Amino acid sequence: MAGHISPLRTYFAIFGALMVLTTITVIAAFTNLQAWNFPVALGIAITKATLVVLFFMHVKYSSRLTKLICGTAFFFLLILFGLTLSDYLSRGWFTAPGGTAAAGTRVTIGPAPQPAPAAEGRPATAPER
Amino acid sequence: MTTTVLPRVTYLNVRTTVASWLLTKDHKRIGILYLLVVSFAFLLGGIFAAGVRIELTTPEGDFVSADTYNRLFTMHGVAMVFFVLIPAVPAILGNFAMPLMIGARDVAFPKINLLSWYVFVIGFLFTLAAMLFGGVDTGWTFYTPYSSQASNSNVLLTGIGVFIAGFSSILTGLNFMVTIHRMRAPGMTWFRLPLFVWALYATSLVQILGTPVIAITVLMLALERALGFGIFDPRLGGDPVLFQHLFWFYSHPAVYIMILPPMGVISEVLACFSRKSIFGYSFVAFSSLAIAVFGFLVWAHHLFVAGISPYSAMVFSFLSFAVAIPSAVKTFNWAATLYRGAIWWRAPMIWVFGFIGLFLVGGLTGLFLASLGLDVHLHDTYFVVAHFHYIMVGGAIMGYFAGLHYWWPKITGRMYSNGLGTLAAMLVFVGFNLTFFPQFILGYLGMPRRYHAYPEEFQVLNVLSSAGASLLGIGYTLIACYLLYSLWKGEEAGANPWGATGLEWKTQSPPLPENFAQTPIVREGAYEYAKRETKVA
Amino acid sequence: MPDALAAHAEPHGHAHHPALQHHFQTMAQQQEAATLGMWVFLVTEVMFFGGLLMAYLLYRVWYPEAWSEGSLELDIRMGGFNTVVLIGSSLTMALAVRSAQTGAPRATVRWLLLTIALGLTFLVVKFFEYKEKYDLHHIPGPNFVFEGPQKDHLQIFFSLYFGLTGLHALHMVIGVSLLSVITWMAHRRRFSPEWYTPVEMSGLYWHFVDIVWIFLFPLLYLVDRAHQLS
Amino acid sequence: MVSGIPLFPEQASTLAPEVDNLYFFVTAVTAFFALLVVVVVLVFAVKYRDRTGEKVGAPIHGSLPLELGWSIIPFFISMAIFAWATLVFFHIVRAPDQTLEVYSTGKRWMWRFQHIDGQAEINELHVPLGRPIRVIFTSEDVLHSLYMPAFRVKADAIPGRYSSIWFTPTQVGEFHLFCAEYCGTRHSGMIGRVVVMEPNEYQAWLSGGGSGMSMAARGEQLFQQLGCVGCHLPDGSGRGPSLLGKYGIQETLATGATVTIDDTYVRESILTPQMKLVAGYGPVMPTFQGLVNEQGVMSLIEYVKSLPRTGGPPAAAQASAAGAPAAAPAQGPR
Ligand code: HEA
Ligand code: HEA
Ligand code: HEC
Ligand code: CUA
Ligand SMILES: [Cu+2]
Repeated sequence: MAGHISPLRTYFAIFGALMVLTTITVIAAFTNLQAWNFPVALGIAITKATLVVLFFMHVKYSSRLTKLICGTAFFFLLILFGLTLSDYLSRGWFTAPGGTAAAGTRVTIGPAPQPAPAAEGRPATAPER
Repeated sequence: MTTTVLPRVTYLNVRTTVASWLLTKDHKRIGILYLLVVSFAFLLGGIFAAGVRIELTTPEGDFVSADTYNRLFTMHGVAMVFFVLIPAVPAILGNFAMPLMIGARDVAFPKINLLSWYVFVIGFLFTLAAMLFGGVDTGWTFYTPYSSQASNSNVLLTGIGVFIAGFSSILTGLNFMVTIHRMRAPGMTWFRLPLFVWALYATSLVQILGTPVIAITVLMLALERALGFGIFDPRLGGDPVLFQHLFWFYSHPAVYIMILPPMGVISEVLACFSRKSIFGYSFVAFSSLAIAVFGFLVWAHHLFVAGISPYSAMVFSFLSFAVAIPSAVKTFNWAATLYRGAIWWRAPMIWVFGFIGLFLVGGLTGLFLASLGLDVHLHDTYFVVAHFHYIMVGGAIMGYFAGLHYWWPKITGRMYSNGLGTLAAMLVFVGFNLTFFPQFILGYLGMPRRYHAYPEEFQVLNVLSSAGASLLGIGYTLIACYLLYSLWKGEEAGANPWGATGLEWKTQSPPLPENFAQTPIVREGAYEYAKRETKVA
Repeated sequence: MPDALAAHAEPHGHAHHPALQHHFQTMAQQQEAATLGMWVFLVTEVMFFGGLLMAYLLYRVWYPEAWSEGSLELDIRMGGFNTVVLIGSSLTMALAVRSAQTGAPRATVRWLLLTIALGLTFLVVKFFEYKEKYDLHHIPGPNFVFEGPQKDHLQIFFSLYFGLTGLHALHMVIGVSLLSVITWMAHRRRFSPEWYTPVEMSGLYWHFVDIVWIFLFPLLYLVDRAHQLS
Repeated sequence: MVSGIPLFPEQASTLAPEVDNLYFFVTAVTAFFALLVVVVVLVFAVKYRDRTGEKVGAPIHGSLPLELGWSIIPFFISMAIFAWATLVFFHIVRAPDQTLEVYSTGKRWMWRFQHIDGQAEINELHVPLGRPIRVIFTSEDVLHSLYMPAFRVKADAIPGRYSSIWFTPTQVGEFHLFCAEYCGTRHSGMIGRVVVMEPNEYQAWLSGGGSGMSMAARGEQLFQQLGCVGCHLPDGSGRGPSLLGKYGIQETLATGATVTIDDTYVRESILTPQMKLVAGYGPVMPTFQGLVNEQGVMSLIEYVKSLPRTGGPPAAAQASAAGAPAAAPAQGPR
């Protein structure tokens, strides 16, 4: 059975790189990068994951099919996130003349926190679990 | 080539103990195991449907109480969707026929195949338990916060059942995908594959990518209901609509899990009984893949009035129209296949004709619902109910029966009565239209779905619908009768009673335990009828 | 298919590997099927976590304050330590596979045992983290306690924290059990350079679990620490 | 057809004909395709029937032009449907500027409607003919959906936020009002009627019943009772910002983001005030959760809406535009 055999060096190098990246991501988290904290953290995580996938999981040396499958997983995950957020992030755009949102739209988007209030002082709505 | 005497050793009689069935790793036997459970679920779902239709013959809610009614349609939907239609074609017919069709000795992971049946049964048992201990009343869609906070029925138990059954679907999909990739006989290239196999491949893609999401969603719902997590709880600032997004991310593609395999069946049967290659083979093959992939882009068309952003609604509406195109391609190719064929009107073919007519109506009314301006009015009315029954009962169930009638001689080695098969198909067709066509009118009139009682002016149409349902019930019962009868008194079918191409017809009926005496080598495409004299055994 | 001639395909011809199952033609076919199956399974796992991550993403966008507050409640030292442990276990796992490939059963067993040990370490640390949350009544539900205006949103944060890490921990538990079986098999010298598929498959699984944590750590522990400090 | 079987719903709003025209168009298009395929299939099936089962069909494998044709033509046709349907949809969701507003809450299993002039009704909604009406609603428990088939409008009621529908009735009479989102046991009982009246009858009806206090007035009363008035001084010198003329404008938050002050925002400000702080103010406003119910919140919103841009007493709600008896003129905060 002919699987690819990587030299030991590769494994230790990748491990080293992962450790370095972990350190960087912690440092980055404690540094104020304005809006960039989240993208940076995510970018580093993606890099780390890619290293693991390519070298520890041998995808670099695997068939096109295996590569395709990895890509597929990522692609459909993006569809799930992207299209769902297309709803949430565009809810604020729609404002009827007169300044009021219609058709059940939430009003704001972006960095603003979005509390959804819950009225307690309402009659008889105790959930019957 | 053909044997007229029932073969000595078949997969059915190599071993006959109960244990040999319950521990079998033979894909053909597992197909039959599925057949048993799914038929039972269908009967159950049908009984619930009968309850629904009886209640709706009168405007007042006088046959059952409102709570019972809500449980009836919920359990009807749950049984029919998760335990009938999702497994019906892939797990019964796919399991039986697909390895034969690609010339394999079995699926890639026979133990996992058996495991997935057990998982399915366990899921079903949980759901059955939920039904026995009082049922569920959330609708098959389990919308929060009703399901997480308000309902006092067995949501948890049903949720667990659906969760578990989901894994069965995932495992089947995984198994089929690997099988199709790795187990094809020598010479069986991708473009020589029968279209049913293509359809199953596309289906397994959806099962693999979609089903895990419903599993986790149901899990979140369970955590919320049982432990008070707050992910969808509006009182904490959670968004109940998020549940709908996640639910439909799976459940819309799931409707393609339900329709793609029957579409594959249609391609097989149509080619066989027109004695022709399918028109535009590669277009039909790729349209399956296109449906599977684009099917993931349209889910929020179930949420047009649920409070999503109108701009997002616009995108999803657009994509919903786009996903109709591959279905259109398939339909037109089927019609074109008949052109200059030698069309042999046997029972399976009659089911195919029924499928085409009803799927067409169902699919085209999907366009009404995908139209934003119309969906505001039509959403959650009987128009939607009619739409999906046209596709799921008229389309998918008809397709399933087409396939069952087509492969029945291969599965059992026996023929059923062609006349009764034709009659049943026609009964079901007529009964079906009588049941569900009035519901389009009701829907446009504005009758909301999931209504236990309704305003009086809707009664006449509802009575028509209930009348049709009884006809439908008779039709289905008839099938059960003559198929069961054939087991016992049916003529011997021979290896290839339809004169079909395809490897599954090359081996004896019922097939050998190991499928083929020798591994077949494939030298040509799937539907090369023209090259040979068809001989009917 | 009229010309579906019988292949030669002497399936049970010459001696073949004892691990070859009867429905496969060759070891290569069986091996490829297993690898493909494992990858496809990992795809389903990705989508499985995907649902929870979607919820995470939405509420992070909606409730950034609650998210940074919740993140501060988590113990970054334990989380960081666990990250190192888990990445280390990925390394030992990779080395175990390599030993199996090169036909070094003793080394295989050693690396596998080390991997299991690291996995268990992770779980123990996780246990203490959970215990701390339990003591602080940070378990979502009716008994959830948190002071401050963001209480409700923090409950959502903790729901997702427990959902994500709990599911991850469950995968770890499954992984450790899987590795125990593999170790035992390796100990019995069941693997050889011709056939080490189970080692490789559990390796893939283990690395996947590691990757999940690679994302969970920054997503849960490192939200916005900087802004809160200032 | 047999008389007595309704086949088509009444058209009772300006939106109804729009929706129906679209419906006829889509019906025509789809009927064309359905017939086309059915006829083709039947003709071929009969014409090429082979009773023996022993012949073979012609060796035809496909045709690229045909494939392209029947993918592209349906695509463009469906794009036409899409475009038209989207236009109609935006008419349905985008309310015109001057609407008569009615507030509503759904809860299992009834609809409560609150007119800004103070009348409240249950499972019945009275509206005048020919005026654009906007119903703003929410749910107190689970999802519901407010559906008036004769007007072709529907929207889900979602706990924790406001949805709205609008319509201009074009026909006097009584029409169905349904709950269209499954909500439990008496979902099918959560129905009622919309009564469209001639404007003068509507006036008479308005003055006939009710508490006699407009929503804005009731809101003002609450504003006093709950002590809002102590902080929200009209000149902005209080601990909270002045609310005069605030409704409908953009507000900058402490986080730097901006929000439009609308129904949902005001509601959030009352129930979870700490969540979104106005720039320049501390988190001092207490929550009024539990102290004021859904109707109260709606009244307060209506009151905030009625506050004029400049000092002076607020214009007596939009109700006067309906020719309604002027609501007890609500006073601005002292
Ligand atoms: C097997 C199941 C199945 C299938 C295949 C489909 C297929 C389609 N469905 Fe359906 N649908 C359901 C099952 C299914 N649906 C169910 C169960 C629900 C309700 C769930 C619930 O709420 O309980 C539902 C609900 C539903 C809705 C939401 C309605 C609402 O709740 O408001 C919408 C909206 O867009 C929709 C659209 C479509 C479309 C566009 C297709 C398309 O894929 C159809 C494509 C087919 C064709 C178009 C026909 C063939 C084409 C031609 C002959 C050529 C001519 C074509 C053109 C001119 C474009 N469906
Ligand atoms: C595969 C899916 C499927 C199938 C096959 C059916 C089949 C039928 N359905 Fe169902 N239906 C749904 C899926 C399906 N339905 C879903 C998803 C919903 C939505 C639920 C919800 O709102 O949550 C729904 C809802 C629904 C409603 C709306 C309820 C409401 O909103 O209030 C109605 C009303 O008429 C209805 C009727 C019927 C009828 C008359 C049949 C008939 O076709 C049934 C006929 C069958 C029989 C009568 C069984 C008899 C069969 C035998 C005796 C043969 C035995 C065979 C063997 C043993 C081999 N269904
Ligand atoms: C203790 C003082 C206090 C009381 C009492 C109070 N508020 Fe406030 N209110 C504030 C402060 C301070 C702000 C600005 C900071 C914020 O948004 O919370 C504010 C903000 C608001 C806003 C948002 C205004 C804008 O410009 O965005 C509204 C609307 C509002 N309050 C309504 C009310 C209502 C209605 C009541 C009574 C039910 C009330 N307030 C009671 C102090 C108070
Ligand atoms: Cu309220 Cu249905
Ligand atoms: Cu859909």
